Amino acid sequence: MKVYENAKSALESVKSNQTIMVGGFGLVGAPLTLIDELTRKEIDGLTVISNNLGEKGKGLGILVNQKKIKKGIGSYFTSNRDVGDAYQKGEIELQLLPQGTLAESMRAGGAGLGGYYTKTGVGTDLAKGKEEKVIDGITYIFEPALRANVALIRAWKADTLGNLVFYKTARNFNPMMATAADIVIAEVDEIVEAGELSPEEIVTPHLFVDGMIKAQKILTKDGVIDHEQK
Amino acid sequence: MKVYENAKSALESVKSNQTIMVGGFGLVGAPLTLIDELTRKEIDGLTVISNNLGEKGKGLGILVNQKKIKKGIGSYFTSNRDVGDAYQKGEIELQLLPQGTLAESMRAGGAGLGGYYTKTGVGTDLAKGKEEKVIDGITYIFEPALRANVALIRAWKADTLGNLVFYKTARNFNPMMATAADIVIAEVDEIVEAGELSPEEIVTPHLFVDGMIKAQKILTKDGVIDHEQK
Amino acid sequence: MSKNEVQELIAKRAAQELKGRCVVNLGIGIPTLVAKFIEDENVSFHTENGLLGVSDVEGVIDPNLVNAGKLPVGEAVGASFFNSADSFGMIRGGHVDIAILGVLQADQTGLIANWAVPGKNIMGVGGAMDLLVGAKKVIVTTTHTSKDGKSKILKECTYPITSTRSVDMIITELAVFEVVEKQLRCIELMPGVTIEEVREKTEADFIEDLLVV
Amino acid sequence: MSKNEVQELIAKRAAQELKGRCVVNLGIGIPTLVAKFIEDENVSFHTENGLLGVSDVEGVIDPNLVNAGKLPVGEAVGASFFNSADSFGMIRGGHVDIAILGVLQADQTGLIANWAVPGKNIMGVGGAMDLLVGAKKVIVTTTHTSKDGKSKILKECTYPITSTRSVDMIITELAVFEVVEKQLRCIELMPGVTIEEVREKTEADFIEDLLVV
Repeated sequence: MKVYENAKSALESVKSNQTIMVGGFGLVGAPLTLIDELTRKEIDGLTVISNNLGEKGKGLGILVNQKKIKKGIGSYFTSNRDVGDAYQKGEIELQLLPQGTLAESMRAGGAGLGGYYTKTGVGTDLAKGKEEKVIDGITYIFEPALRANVALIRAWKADTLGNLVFYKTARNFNPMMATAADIVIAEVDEIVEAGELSPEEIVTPHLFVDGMIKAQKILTKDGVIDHEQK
Repeated sequence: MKVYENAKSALESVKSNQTIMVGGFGLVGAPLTLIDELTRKEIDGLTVISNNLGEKGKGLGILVNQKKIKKGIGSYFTSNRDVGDAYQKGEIELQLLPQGTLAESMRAGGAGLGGYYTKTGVGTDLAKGKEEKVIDGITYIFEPALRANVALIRAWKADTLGNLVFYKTARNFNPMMATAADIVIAEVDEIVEAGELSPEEIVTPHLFVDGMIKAQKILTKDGVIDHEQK
Repeated sequence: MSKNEVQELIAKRAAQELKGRCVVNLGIGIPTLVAKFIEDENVSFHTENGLLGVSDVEGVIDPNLVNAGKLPVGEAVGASFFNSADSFGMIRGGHVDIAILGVLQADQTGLIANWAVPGKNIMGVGGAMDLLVGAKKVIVTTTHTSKDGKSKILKECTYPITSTRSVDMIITELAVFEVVEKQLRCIELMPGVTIEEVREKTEADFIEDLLVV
Repeated sequence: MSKNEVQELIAKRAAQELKGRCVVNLGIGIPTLVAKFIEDENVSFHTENGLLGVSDVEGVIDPNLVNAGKLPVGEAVGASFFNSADSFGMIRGGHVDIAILGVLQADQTGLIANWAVPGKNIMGVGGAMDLLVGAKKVIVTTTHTSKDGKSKILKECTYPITSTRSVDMIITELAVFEVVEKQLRCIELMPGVTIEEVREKTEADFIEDLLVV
């Protein structure tokens, strides 16, 4: 498994106008080192699939302010006021999906499915324009699968083959994103030898991962800090 | 979590003419103790959702020969000649699904989805009568979710709350079945105290499980034996 | 009452609804407070971001162990972690018994609005729509009126609704309402509150159905 | 050649197709034999019943650790187990590089039939249809003729086809065929086999495209 020396080389495959998935529920489980590098990379027109677009001035929030993001697909934009402001000014497109739909659509994209029917959202504004189907007397709406060119995810431990395990609620969207992109780059806290992770506990088998990088930015109770400072 | 004293009481909720899911890939990961009790229970007209209908004269194969099964839904009936013979004589209905579709339909049933579009089977005899949909230029067929009245599954270790972990390839269909039935009975090799299973490694959280029973029948390289003999 | 006291009063009343073996999902805000009034170990708390077995923080805060409101939590004995797709499979699939949610508005048929305010920066649906279609019982906990004193329980929601499914119960600092066949029934008054006060501060029509205690 | 020798000849030739970091799914029968001819540690074997990292049995047989043919296997260093839905997510989702499958019949456009024989007790599709829509490359390993000496490579399959997708390569004890734009090209003869013999034993039309070695 390719282990990149630095975030810059890990992100060489990310280009303007691509669709990228970025893991995390807020900053928890987000690939903070890779996001940090994205803020330095000359790039624009991105479609970003992520539960949130960071927080105000933090994580993906910086990319929002740098106007690198053309469109955001997520479930909760309320927690970053800058996203709402940019939206009101017409500077960013937003596609709001129920959180379960967001997660399920990624899973479908990674599993070779075209889409699925969910009960969630039926009869609401978020169902407008979506195909309805009645199955066994229950009304569902169609949701298409989601895929991306690149997924940037965060895991806890990786082995040298690229098998991944995740830490507590930092797991969230990362395992699905690992399945649903052409190129998957995992930012990990620790790399152990193959065989050190129990075969029963591996969450993301190595066949989903294309490259890895050791995390430099970590989330602490005092905010995001560089690894060295810990 | 309710732990039943014996297989008979564990199966009180199983009635004639119900749909039941039975875990296992062949005999591997099958709830052998519960199946054994089903062979003694007066019951008929069952619809059984399981990858195979056991092997010739073994596991669910006995129920086939007892004519307790009205319909089988699975992916591979070739390995039990009795199933084919009963089918040719019109004694049993069979619904053959690709193995991935079988697994995915259960997952959909457990996850509150109505169905989904898969590429698998398009243009084959197994797609006959199924709705086609073209999404982004690719043709898919619609597959409805599968649910059951009761699921009989096998796990390796349970904790006293009902959290489950599975053993190697004995995992197979069991975790999905645990999500997709009104009543879920887990046959387990061992029950440990709550807290003994790592929160990161639990595969089936306890909210899916309704009752448990200690396994009496186990699969060895010499066949199925009673636990005591081991 | 202080804002804090109001919230605790509501949360405490909601806690009374949770008994025996059940799985409960707590939304952001007042719902989060409900957990601390539960002593029954059979009640398990589920959080949409991937944890069954939420408990209070014990000792050191772990920034990577949070609830749906991104606040630090602890893990109970027998807790389990899972990914977001599996978590919402549990919710949509009917495996969560009770959801306790906050609202921006509720109406007299039990519909709620809690994810969007047209023209404002409130654009976050999170797990609300999934919980409404999936949870067996939905309890709303909310202050009876908004900051500007207007009733949050309306004849009809003016903000976009979260689901076509009616909630089962609404608990405020003034009263407890049940929704039966798309009708609001006031079944209980909070201590010291009169039915007249409830009528005055409620835009919605409701049936008086107070239990004799 | 004995049946065993024929099977090993075919499996050994198929093994030559597996090089570098790749994930390979092996079907039942001859495909199972391919693994033992692979020494490259970068090749990982996936089995549809929930294991990435299949290896030979080492020491004691574990009856709960089996491959798609329900035969005992071992687990490689770095192996992982997963449920059947996730396993087929890998397959359908394009995460398996190569599938090696047996067939009942193949035709001159590369279509195959391997799951049903009308009127007979062969009614088992297993993972075959999923592998055909999902694997990036599909290699068929099969004896050239059936037990009664008839060609298994036909102008058109008479049994129900497994997929509308053509396989990429067919390896028999007589020859290696590639399928290019729905046409069969014979690219290699097995040692001691003449093109005339292949023509004689093959019902299908094919193009001669033998590489000069």
